Amino acid sequence: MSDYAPLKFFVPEPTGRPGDEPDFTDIEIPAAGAVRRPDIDVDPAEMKDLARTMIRVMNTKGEAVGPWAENIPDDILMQGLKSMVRTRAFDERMMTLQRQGKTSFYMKCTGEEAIAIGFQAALSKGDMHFPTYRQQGILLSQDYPIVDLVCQILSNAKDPLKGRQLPILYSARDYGFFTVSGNLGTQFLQAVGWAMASAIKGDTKVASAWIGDGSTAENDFHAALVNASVYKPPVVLNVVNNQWAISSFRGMAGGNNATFAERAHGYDIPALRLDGNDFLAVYAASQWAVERARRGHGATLIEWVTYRVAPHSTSDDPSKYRPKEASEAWPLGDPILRLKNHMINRGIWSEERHKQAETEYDEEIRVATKEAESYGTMGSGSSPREMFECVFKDMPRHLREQRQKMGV
Amino acid sequence: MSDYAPLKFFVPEPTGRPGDEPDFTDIEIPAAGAVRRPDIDVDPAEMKDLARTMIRVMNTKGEAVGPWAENIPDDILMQGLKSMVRTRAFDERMMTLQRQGKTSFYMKCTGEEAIAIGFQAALSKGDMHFPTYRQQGILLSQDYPIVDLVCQILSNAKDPLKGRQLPILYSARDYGFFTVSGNLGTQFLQAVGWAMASAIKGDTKVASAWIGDGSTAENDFHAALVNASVYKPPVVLNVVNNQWAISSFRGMAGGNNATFAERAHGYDIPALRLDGNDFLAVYAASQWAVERARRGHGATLIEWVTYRVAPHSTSDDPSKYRPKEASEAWPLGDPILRLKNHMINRGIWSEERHKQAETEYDEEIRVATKEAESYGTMGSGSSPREMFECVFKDMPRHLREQRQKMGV
Amino acid sequence: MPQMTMIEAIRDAMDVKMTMDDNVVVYGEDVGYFGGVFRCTHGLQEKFGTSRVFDAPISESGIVGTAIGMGAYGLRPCVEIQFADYIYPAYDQIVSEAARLRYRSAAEFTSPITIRTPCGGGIFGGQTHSQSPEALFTHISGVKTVIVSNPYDAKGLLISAIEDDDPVIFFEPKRLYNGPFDGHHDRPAKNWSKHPLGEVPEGHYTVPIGKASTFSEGSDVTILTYGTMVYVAETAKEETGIDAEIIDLRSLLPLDVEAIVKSVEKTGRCMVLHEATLTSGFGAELAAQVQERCFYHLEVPVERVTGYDTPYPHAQEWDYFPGPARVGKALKSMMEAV
Amino acid sequence: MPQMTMIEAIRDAMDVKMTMDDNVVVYGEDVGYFGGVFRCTHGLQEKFGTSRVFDAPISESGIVGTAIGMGAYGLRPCVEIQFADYIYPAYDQIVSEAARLRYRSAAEFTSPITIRTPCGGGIFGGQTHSQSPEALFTHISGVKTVIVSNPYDAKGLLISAIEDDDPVIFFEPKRLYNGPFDGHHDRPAKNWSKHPLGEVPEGHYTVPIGKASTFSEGSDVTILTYGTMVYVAETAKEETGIDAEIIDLRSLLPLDVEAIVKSVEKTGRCMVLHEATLTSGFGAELAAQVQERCFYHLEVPVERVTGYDTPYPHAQEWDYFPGPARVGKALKSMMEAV
Ligand SMILES: Cc1ncc(C[n+]2csc(CCOP(=O)(O)OP(=O)(O)O)c2C)c(N)n1
Ligand SMILES: Cc1ncc(C[n+]2csc(CCOP(=O)(O)OP(=O)(O)O)c2C)c(N)n1
Ligand SMILES: [Mg+2]
Ligand SMILES: [Mg+2]
Repeated sequence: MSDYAPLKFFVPEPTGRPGDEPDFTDIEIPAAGAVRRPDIDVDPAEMKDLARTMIRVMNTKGEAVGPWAENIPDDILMQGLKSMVRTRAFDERMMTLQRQGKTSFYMKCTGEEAIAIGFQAALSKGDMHFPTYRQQGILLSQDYPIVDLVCQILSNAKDPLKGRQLPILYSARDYGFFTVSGNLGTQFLQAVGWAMASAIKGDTKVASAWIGDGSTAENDFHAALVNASVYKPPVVLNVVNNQWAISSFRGMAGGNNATFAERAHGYDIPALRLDGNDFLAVYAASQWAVERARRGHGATLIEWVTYRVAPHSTSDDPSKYRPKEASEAWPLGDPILRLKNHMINRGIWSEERHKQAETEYDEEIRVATKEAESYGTMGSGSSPREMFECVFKDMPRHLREQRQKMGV
Repeated sequence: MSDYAPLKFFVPEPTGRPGDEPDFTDIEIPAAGAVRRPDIDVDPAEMKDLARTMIRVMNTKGEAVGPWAENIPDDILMQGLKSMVRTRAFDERMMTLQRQGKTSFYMKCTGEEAIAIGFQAALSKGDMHFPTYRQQGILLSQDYPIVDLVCQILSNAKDPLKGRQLPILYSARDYGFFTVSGNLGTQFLQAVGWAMASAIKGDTKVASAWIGDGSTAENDFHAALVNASVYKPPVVLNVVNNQWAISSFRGMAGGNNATFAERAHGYDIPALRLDGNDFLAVYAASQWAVERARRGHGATLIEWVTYRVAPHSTSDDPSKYRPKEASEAWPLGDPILRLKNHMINRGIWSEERHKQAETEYDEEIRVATKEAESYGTMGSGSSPREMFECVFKDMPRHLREQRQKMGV
Repeated sequence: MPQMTMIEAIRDAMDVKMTMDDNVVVYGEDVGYFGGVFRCTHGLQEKFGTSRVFDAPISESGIVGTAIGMGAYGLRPCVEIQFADYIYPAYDQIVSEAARLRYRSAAEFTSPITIRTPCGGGIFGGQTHSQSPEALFTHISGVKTVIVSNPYDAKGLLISAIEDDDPVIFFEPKRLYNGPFDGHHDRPAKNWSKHPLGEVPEGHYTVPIGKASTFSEGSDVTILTYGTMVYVAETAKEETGIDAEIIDLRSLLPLDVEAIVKSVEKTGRCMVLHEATLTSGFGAELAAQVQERCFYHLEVPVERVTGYDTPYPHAQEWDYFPGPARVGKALKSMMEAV
Repeated sequence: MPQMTMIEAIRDAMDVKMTMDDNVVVYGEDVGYFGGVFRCTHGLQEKFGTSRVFDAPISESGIVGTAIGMGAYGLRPCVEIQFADYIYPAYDQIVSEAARLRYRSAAEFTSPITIRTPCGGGIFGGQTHSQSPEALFTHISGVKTVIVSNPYDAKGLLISAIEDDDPVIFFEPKRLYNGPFDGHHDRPAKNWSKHPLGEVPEGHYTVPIGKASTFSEGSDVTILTYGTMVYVAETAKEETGIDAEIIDLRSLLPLDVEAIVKSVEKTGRCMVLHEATLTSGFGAELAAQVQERCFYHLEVPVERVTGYDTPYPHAQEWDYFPGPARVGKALKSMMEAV
């Protein structure tokens, strides 16, 4: 036995820390158009290769190439680009609000806009997202009122959630947007249950589950996959791999040598892995998976490879744990710039129109924010009475007593 | 949209129910010796094929063939066969005790004896099992006193666990046998933690985690794999796929189209899949994985394919949910018979010696049981004082008060 | 009126609701083809098909988490956790999700789910088949907690739970499944076949959540209790001759404060009796409320008789179980005090 | 003596223990390189290396489950759950495993683990960054529950917790990390730099688990409280002029019954004050025990002042929080009663 060397404890480390040069050489990036597109009813066992590669559509010249490039209508692109610009403008404005002390908290999705927005474009009315806090693009690419969003963030008198919930944990049933939980992973599983219900009722609605790379470590990730494996419900399981979970890099969730997409295979669930900053790829893959689900072929897991350009939240400072220039060095680029170039290339967009759009959304959001602020900021305007409502459908005696005692 | 057919809810069903003929045609069984044996330091990515096949060593003629057949010493086989016979005799006797009303509960491992016993043979002093309730073979293949086992089962005055724990949920630290939990899956994760500690301390001890096919659905299975993936501790993750979890077949855990071994790949953990009724294969694969762990190459997941011949427990009646003749039809046969044949073939065993061994162990267990019964049965002989001990190291005031009030 | 065991009454409640409402689905470990380890769902899969009654993977979090999703879709899942001792893996989904959906979404999404689970000891099941974790749910704002003691209530309350638009944790004391249990394990078991509370109407009826029932009237002392302990209290009452008023709370949250106050004001003495461990058990809440609300009526302190603060032991089960002797002794000392 | 914040004191406790004992390891989400979202482990990885201080995957069950395995091996893990609101996924490992190992193995295996977690509100964190789930652990036989209110105690009790051979849940009211909080959120924040309880000795010392401290003597009424509420009680005392005796329980289980009884017998009045929701909160246990043990000394019922039975709201935080006004009002009505 003495011939065995003492064991060593292994703790994975990212490729760089503050002071280091950003290093993304470990991210393998196949050429755009290189990855095949199987039929939607393919056996999961026949598409395992799609979990280790990266589906990409836009090449460096801004052209759309390969089998995933087919049939993407112009208006989807137009709407997609505008929504991304609008989302980024919204994020910027909300950061300002936070710095002005009008809200306590905000989280940006900078650099990841293509994913939620591209996916949403592939869904239909009646489908349901179970989003995390970084899918504001789902609402911002629909006609959800900006004023309502801001009121929620300000927790004011017109907050649709009555001041009860932390900023950005929206709920918007009519927009297919499930109430966001502050607890990681729980909703990934609930989406599977929702999809099971759709199948039980013989409907054709599809659920879309969302989780971050770090949160795949949570136990309910497994419960979601087990149930999706067993009952084959119409759900798309989206893993947004933005490389970071607060200060922990993807390797802390076991995503260093295996991909998150590969997790699906052990459950007989097919998986796709995507360049999440390539709007065309996002839309095409989303459509594929949604169609597969709606046609009764069950769940697909999609790993969206992207980068969390922003700090985790307004409470975070990434310069404490990752190389300073990391987000600029990120090899998949900026989803807005890339789609913009493609559309200019395609002849349906221009630098001027882009500037216009930016100005337009800045202005729209400025006006809406102003209106929202007039209903109160930082929790002001909310009613203490609301605190006791909606714990149950009918207020039980003990809550009535407590409210009475409080005198509201 | 109306072109979509209503979704259907899928619920997996086993190949047969009571009244049906047993049907195991879905179990693919490669020839003995057909599967390659990689080096222990192989990259997990280079051995993915080993998770979909079945490593087997004994062919139908009882010969040991192929790369996994090398270097298995006679005394390991001898000790293995005897331990299996002893374990089966023990199980039979305990069933009788239960029928006689001397214990409330028992669980047999009939048909699965080779797994725990073969694996134990590959471990060293100081290593630690985190077993489920079906690995009694670990203790019965060592010199753990039979009387103590029976006293635990009878919850009597000499029960080493002082009557506090349900029958068969043994604890035997000196035998590398962690206290068995009644809660499924929890210990699979603890084993990983124990192995992390071994690496943190720079020791060379290996942990062996155990879980059933059905229990792989539990959330902590995932937590175990995530932590094993991230920290690469010296642990072997054993999944005993005996096809059933009480009345639910393996498909209810998502093990119908994917194998349980394949779960490991998404975590960059190598996996082996085994004929669990082939003692030679069990021993060889266990050695491989234990050596890999002890040499610092991290975790291996092993799926042991076997069949739960017995009812789930003394409270269960499998004729209510599976074909009557299923266990006889099980295509991997009986581990004891198979090893016996091989050893006779090898010239180190005979029918007579086998009979002798059976008689000897029957008698040994009969005598031990008799002795154990003299210390009490069905909980009798245990002291109410013991109830208050070991909640904490030092009894806090409130428990002293409660004990006092009780008057013991 | 048909006479039913508690198992049959529970099954019948699900049968009635499934027949009335397509949105009711039933699932859990071994619940489908086999009909549940306690047989509570026996025959339901055959009757309603595998889309409405089915087995679940062994994942308590999975069971509750999918139920929450289904509930949000519009179904009314009634799921089984095989033993209450195994509900903890689902605790996060219950506490952080089921209990919160309505609140955090301003009622856009709700959790009309029922979680049935067998609880309690007295079956020689050891620490993992005997627990009574009800108190752990009463501390959570947004779930209701019910615990039944007889076939009539079991059916009526389970129907109420399934119809409730909020999540209900529904505890079934397994020791009562086949008969009332007087607390003397060494006497022959009784069954429900001749018990008045074993008479269960056919079809639909409800017992409201939030209303206690006076199991036995009396004037000397009030015993607040529920589940198995109702019958133990009755035995102690008989054995001591102390004229106890036994209140079967049935619903712990919401709690029937009126019934409690009325009885304690009448008797001036109050015992709280449950099988769960003492510290921070639901008895603590009851004692706290009784002294808050009835302080000037109390002649002696509220007395708690409960399981001890240890895991549920196996061999020492009947030492642990707060049986008639322990209850009787406490009753006597309460009557003697002052 | 050095003056420390609670964060520094907690860090120092780990530093001292890691220096003394190779078996102490520290891990949790963001705990390693980054030093924790509240900076409680800042600098420890650099000092002790990645084998003893490291990040964990985002899996609370994983953190506690691996700690149990390490504890069984012989280590003394001190792990962090980032917010108490996220402890529920680990609840099964705590309740069914950590709390039970010693009992079910007849002490062959034990769980000498410490689980640190920031709790409580007052930071505008909404329902998932504000909870006080301490009561849920006090009902579990086999774990100790500690909640600290100042740097001196935090260091001494954390050292005791790490040295304890049984599992300890160690709650750190995050509102107190940087200073005592008088309950008036609209006044300038205080810090620990001049507070006597911010004086923290260097090196090793312990504060025993199971002993309360009398935060402020008084004769009119006893306030049993802990964590953030200690300072709120003090503010209310000052503002009302009522001579309250404020007892900082520090350890909920085991509980310092002597200190409680002694004070209540002296004052004849008792308020229980905590931030957690009312029903089945730890205040219920306290009220139950006080009336059991001090019934004949009580002049008025034990009064509970607590958070309301709702999820912790975001905008209405200061309506929810049991601040000095609410405490003062209750104190006055307790003094006026009878
Ligand atoms: C159960 C739970 N544990 C911990 C947290 C604290 N927390 C909030 S976000 C976060 C990181 C999540 O990272 P990832 O899943 O990668 O998502 P991303 O922020 O990158 O979008 C953590 C640890 C939480 N909200 N819930
Ligand atoms: C957390 C938990 N849930 C449910 C149970 C009840 N239960 C005991 S054994 C069992 C089946 C386990 O099947 P499997 O994992 O395949 O192991 P096997 O019995 O086949 O060895 C179930 C559901 C339990 N003990 N713990
Ligand atoms: Mg991330
Ligand atoms: Mg099994």
